[in-house]
Amino acid sequence: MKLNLNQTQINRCRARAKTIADTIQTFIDQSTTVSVERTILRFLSIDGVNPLDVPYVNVITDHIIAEADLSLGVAHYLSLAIEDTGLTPQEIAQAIDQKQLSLKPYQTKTHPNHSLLYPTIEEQLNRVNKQRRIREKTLAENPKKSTPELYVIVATGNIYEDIEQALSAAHKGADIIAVIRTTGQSLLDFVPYGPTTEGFGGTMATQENFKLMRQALDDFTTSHQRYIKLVNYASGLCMPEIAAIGALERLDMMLNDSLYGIIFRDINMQRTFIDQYFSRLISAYAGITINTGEDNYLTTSDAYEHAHTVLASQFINEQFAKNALMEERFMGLGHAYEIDPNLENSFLYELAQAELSKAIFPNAPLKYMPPTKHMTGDIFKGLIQNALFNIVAVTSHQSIHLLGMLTEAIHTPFMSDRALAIDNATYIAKAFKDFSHEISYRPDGIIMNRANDVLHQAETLLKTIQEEGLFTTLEKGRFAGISRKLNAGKGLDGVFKKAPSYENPVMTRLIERLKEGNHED
Amino acid sequence: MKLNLNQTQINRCRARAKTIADTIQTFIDQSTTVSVERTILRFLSIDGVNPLDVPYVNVITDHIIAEADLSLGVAHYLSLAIEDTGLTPQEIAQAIDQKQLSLKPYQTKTHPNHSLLYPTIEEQLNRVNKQRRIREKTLAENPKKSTPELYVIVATGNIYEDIEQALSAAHKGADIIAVIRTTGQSLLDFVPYGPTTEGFGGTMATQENFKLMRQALDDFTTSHQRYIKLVNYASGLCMPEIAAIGALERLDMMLNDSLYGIIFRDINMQRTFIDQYFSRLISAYAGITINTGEDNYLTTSDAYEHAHTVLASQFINEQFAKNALMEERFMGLGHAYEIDPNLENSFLYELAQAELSKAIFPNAPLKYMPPTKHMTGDIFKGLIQNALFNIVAVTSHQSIHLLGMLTEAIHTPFMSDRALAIDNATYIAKAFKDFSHEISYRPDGIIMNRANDVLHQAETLLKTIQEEGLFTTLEKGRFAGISRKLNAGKGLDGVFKKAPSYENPVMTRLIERLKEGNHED
Amino acid sequence: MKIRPYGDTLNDGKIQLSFTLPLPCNAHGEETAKALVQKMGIHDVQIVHASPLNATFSFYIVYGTTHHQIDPTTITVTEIDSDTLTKSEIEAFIATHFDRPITFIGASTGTDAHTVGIDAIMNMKGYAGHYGLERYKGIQAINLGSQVENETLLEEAIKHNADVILISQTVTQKDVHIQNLTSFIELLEAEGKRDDFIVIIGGARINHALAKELGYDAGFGPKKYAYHVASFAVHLLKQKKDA
Amino acid sequence: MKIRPYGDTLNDGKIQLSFTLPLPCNAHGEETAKALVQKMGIHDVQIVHASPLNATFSFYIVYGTTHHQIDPTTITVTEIDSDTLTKSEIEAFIATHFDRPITFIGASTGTDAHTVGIDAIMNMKGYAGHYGLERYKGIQAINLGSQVENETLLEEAIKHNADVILISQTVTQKDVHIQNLTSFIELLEAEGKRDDFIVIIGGARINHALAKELGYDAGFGPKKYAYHVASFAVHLLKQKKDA
Ligand code: B12
Ligand code: B12
Ligand SMILES: Cc1ncc(COP(=O)(O)O)c(C=O)c1O
Ligand SMILES: Cc1ncc(COP(=O)(O)O)c(C=O)c1O
Repeated sequence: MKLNLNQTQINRCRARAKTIADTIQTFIDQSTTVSVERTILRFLSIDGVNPLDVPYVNVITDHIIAEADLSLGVAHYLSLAIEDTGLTPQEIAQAIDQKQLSLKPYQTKTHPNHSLLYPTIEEQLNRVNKQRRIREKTLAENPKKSTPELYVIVATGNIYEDIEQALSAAHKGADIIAVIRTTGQSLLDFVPYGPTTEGFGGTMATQENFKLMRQALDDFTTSHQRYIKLVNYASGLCMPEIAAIGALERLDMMLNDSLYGIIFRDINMQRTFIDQYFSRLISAYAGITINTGEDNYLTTSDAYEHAHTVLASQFINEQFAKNALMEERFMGLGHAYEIDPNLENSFLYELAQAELSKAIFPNAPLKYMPPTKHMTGDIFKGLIQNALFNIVAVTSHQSIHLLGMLTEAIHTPFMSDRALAIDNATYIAKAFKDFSHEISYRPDGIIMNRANDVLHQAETLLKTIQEEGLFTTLEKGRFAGISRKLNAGKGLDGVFKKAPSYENPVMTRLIERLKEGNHED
Repeated sequence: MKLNLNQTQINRCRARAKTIADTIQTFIDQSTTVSVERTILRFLSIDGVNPLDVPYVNVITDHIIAEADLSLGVAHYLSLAIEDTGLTPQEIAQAIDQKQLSLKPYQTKTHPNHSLLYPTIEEQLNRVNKQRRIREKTLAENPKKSTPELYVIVATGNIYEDIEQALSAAHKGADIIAVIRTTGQSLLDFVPYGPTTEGFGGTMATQENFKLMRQALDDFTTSHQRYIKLVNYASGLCMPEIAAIGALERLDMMLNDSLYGIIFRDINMQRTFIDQYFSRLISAYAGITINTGEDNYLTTSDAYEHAHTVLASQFINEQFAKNALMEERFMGLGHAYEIDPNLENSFLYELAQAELSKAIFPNAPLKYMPPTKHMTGDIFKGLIQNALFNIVAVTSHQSIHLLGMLTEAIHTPFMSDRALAIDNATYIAKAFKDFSHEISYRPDGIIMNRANDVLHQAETLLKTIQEEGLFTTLEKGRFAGISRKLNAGKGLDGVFKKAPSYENPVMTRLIERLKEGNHED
Repeated sequence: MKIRPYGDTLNDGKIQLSFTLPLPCNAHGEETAKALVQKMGIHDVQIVHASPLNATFSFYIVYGTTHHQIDPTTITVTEIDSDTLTKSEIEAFIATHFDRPITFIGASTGTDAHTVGIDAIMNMKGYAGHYGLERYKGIQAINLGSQVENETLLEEAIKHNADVILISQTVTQKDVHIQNLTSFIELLEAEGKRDDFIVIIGGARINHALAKELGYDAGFGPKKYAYHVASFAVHLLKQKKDA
Repeated sequence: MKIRPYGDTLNDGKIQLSFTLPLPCNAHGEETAKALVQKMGIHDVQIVHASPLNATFSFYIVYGTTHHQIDPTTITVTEIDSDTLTKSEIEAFIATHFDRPITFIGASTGTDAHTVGIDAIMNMKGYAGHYGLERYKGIQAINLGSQVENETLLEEAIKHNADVILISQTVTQKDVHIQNLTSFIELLEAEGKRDDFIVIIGGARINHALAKELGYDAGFGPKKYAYHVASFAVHLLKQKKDA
């Protein structure tokens, strides 16, 4: 192995991370959230918004919270209401909205007949599965690259401009397009509806926007024989809902990380851990690659000093994903090139870190983030920072290669910024094609020692986390130096302890299908 | 050794190159040129121009050619005239210019008393030596860099603007400033005089311009404790004269390469080989680093296919320099980063070539040229091309690091272009500081194989040249694919076979001083 | 004295531009790009690079010579005029002129989740080698973090009896920061509290001129650290006290 | 239809600039830079980077929104209108329309020592995968190399009975190429030979519009190869013959 790492030490880290994740899982298994419940409703084919633009799925959960008790789960109410009224779930939602129906009477009923829900759920899961198979077939038909896949963002705020920008990027050679969300969407406790043209620093994540962009990229695929992957953001208060609409509309990747939401968006940790589990089950089933957000730690803390926090978090995120029955090939664990360019040998440290991640997670499609924090208005220097990052990406065989923009410190990317970024990465990928096979690192040199140091520090941190528990770790602000409290943060009021009779039929079927490896329609 | 080269093969190449150079040396020893003779006159303290702007040194040689026979050498005429008239050399020149004196009568005289010339020559050589000692002392007082020395050009055409640009570059961190000559100056058979403000793509090389720039840089050195080296161009019809004024004005480097003049300026090969020998003796004595122009081959021929021509030429240039008693530490042999960026693994091939040059000439301060031919109007891409070049320069420990300009394909550098180039190189030097110690190359990998291939091809070419002779090689156009004839090209009419009594007292004293290692005043 | 940009000769007027046009990349696109640049008062326009971004967009890199010249002596700068003191000078200034600690309260407001900037000014560690306000003797620094509502910030400022309010704004797209900053000043005024506080803003795209325009006391952008902010604040506080 | 540059929204007018000013790098320099850019009809000017080049020069990177708009339909292009043929089509065209080989004579003239461009057009090997004229059946290509005097070029053209004269000019500083190209046309006219030859120029900074302006038949810049030049020349020669 290139870095002479101690495999026993790596195994120890994994074992510790597993204990950490399993402890949280025990908590998760006892709880549900408004967002999880709304997701179940979406799998019951409830769609659309009321005249006040409130999604019908929210209408139902709001109604249950106000009038009854959500800890029984929406499945309880819906199966009883269907049986009782003979209405479809969508009709039930509309009736509730028009105050023609109340679910309160069902609160005290027992033995709901969940089998009434399964046909719709099966249909929706089949739709997800069909999307997965389209993706897999198209990917198989198109040639696979040996160099990292080029990932760029679009962020105009207007889905139609986004499409223009995405197609231009695809023409220039991008493999993956991420549509950034409008600032603050992750704090909304509902998913907006319909095509949207007004956003700040990003575009609303809506099912219709997903559909429009997917169609545009599919058209490109048809005309250019190159599948373009589509990405959006699930992390936030609506994590599982967005995962669900992404699965239905064939997104290919989803940013999906509780830790990001907790630390950087002040989302309550209980809420988002619960949401994350369900959302990852959905993505695992849909064959959607998740992206985690460890890279963000280094935008706040010093990247040289806190490199090990990224690695420790990757270990934990891996176990969270495993608990959600996700295959390694869908775990886009995040890391980043964020060391201060004023540091001597910065390139060596970055290379060490990138090789380390790759060595430890060889089967995961690592998501490698470009320099952002130390980008300045000096676009010329920025272009070179990005070139060095590109060299590391190619040399350490990263999978998901997020391209840096020379205007990172200035604005969300212009069309030309993105084109220059793609040119940069394409040139480097060609010039350095076989470089990694050509070189080996000096035993006990700066690179090997750095990699081993970071691993060692990560192990120490994992030990601490295992001892104190992840909740406490987050309270102590060990990641990114930001402290968050167990009972503070956004969305806590959406967390419910499951009633003894609680059931989530979507989760049940997802787990069954995942375990059976059953992807048949 | 990093590249696993065959030292015996390298030795064979050196031996062949020595034979090649020695054969030319035999020819050189029998000949002189107008430029050599004018250089002798400069060492006799003849300076200035006549009312028609003709330098007095040209007045004398023109006069001798027109009225007498230059093959006897100017020393013959001058010593007789001094003895005869009691005038100083300068007075003699003025008298000739005013037609008050003719040297014709001395043509047939024998036994000139050269000892009349020596005091002035000694004085001038002492002045050169004093300059050398100032340089050595100042350099010793200033800290030495462990990374390559940053070399930038100024080329405004106006010496005063050049100074402004040079000082800005020095402020930004440049170590070496080259003042590019106006286009076509190398074809002038005289050295212009005085400060000049009008040039195309460069500024006249005049003694006064040298002095002005030297003073400005010395002032910078005083205020910033950092010696800035000054470079100009000797190659061309006035090679030894420019070497002489450079030695007197303390230039630190001189572009000095016959092959460049022959191939790219169509200067007659006999003329410039003779001139080169004398000019290199001067530079060897003055402690001036010469720069050779092999890099230029790759601007005309394909850099991947013709890499070996550069290496072969470096071997020959090394022997030419040795014949001029030059120490290795002054041999700035040229090479370049000129492979088409569209070639796969271009970075690997460039790295191989740069490591090869360094391995073969470990004591020579190699001059490493940036991408030029494949630079385009895409300044953003150009900046990255330069960054990759900078990485190779640092990784292969080049000495003289000519910075590439992002606007290479557009204009001679603006002040800001140069600043961006220095920023680029400074950033890379820091980020990659110890990279070279960290990596080793795969035995039998692309890099090692490429280096060995190039060495092998160079040996084959040297064998051919040894067999056919360098004159024939040039006639056949083996370098840069440009063919030049022995008896064509500019300046042939300035070549003279030495008369049996010919003497060059400056050369005699230079060789004596060099051999004695005598650098005392 | 009039000046122009400088390439390699005084006032040669050389500048570089780049932009995209919604046109295919061809000779017509290039001519259009050239004509557009000429409209800006730039002559000798050289389109040195043109490349297609897709079938209907093209990117141009341009060099040219600008006609325009400017007399720099006519340009006035809205600059902070108080002296910049060092950390220990500020501490001494506070000890001399005030008999109580000075309270700074700060936040990144609205939907803005960027904290690195405000932390750089307020937290112990500071940034780029310059300690933050928390480490200053005589200063009490309260950092409310990010995504703080304007109303909350004001409430907390009143509650803690703050002398100085610090607001960080990083996201500027579609002028979201202008809206947010304007509404904070309106809030202060509506509550009749504008004179109770020194109010300072900062962020990557903020400068002093913009701050004044929006009704703030000062604005600080990149490469400004705690000692800049504190120097300004303590001088102004003393002035207020003396008045 | 009027258009503006495009950043991320149609006609948002976004452009990037960079330039140096002969001023120290400070707030006053930045404001001056901003005012200068505003004079170009650009608003929302953001000086995103300012750095000193030495004590009296400073460099600025700027983004802004240009007021100017342009109607692309009003822009006309001086473009070569003959069809571009492939090598074999050109060879066939010559075989069909001429009963003799066509002679091209070329050089890099004046003090210009750059030959790669003219070689790219004329020599066997060509450039970037496109063969040079020398390889064309029916074409005789005589390349005189570099630093050729205008007088010598004309003499040789007459001597060889050339049909087409090719001139390459790479060095353009202080418009040295304009002077040199103008004096060749003057020479041709003084000798009464202008109509004896098709005269074509080329080089990195040459385009067709410039060539026409200077009195040449055509001009070719970057990414133009032998087949472009030959297509133009054979069409025009036939036209001349037919006339
Ligand atoms: C780090 C970072 C993040 C981190 C923030 C982590 C954290 N804990 O703060 C994370 C990853 C969470 C993040 C998220 C987003 N970000 Co962000 N992010 C950045 C980044 C890379 C660096 C900012 C930074 O920390 N700079 C370092 C600090 C020290 O500099 P500074 O803030 O300018 O502070 C200095 C001065 O300005 C001043 N100062 C700052 N504040 C104050 C206040 C006062 C009172 C004073 C006196 C002085 C002062 O002092 C400081 C020291 O000199 C920038 C790009 C860049 N390189 O600038 C993008 C950037 C700011 N982000 C951007 C965007 C759009 C977002 C998102 C909205 C993206 C999305 N749609 O998902 C999200 C959501 C955030 C939100 N709603 O606010 C854009 C903003 C575009 C614009 N101009 O509007 C940028 C420019 C990137 C880009 N090109 O798109 N981001
Ligand atoms: C190679 C090169 C050299 C080589 C030339 C070797 C040789 N055998 O030609 C050497 C090293 C000798 C050299 C020397 C100098 N050079 Co030089 N050189 C270049 C370089 C790097 C590449 C030019 C090139 O070969 N391009 C590749 C060819 C294929 O492109 P092209 O010429 O544009 O040709 C294409 C088209 O334009 C067209 N075309 C060209 N000619 C013709 C003619 C006809 C009839 C037609 C139809 C088409 C056509 O077809 C070609 C194929 O598409 C450029 C920088 C750059 N990257 O452009 C500087 C550059 C041209 N050089 C420059 C300078 C200043 C010099 C010197 C004067 C420097 C000095 N003071 O010492 C010297 C002296 C030369 C002189 N007096 O002419 C400047 C010119 C600045 C300006 N705009 O005025 C440049 C731009 C570098 C710079 N930024 O300073 N140079
Ligand atoms: C894992 C993860 N999720 C989500 C986001 C974006 O979240 P928001 O929409 O809240 O800005 C990021 C951004 O970096 C991320 O890394
Ligand atoms: C060795 C050498 N001499 C001289 C020159 C410049 O010569 P000229 O002044 O003729 O352009 C060069 C330019 O590349 C060179 O490499």
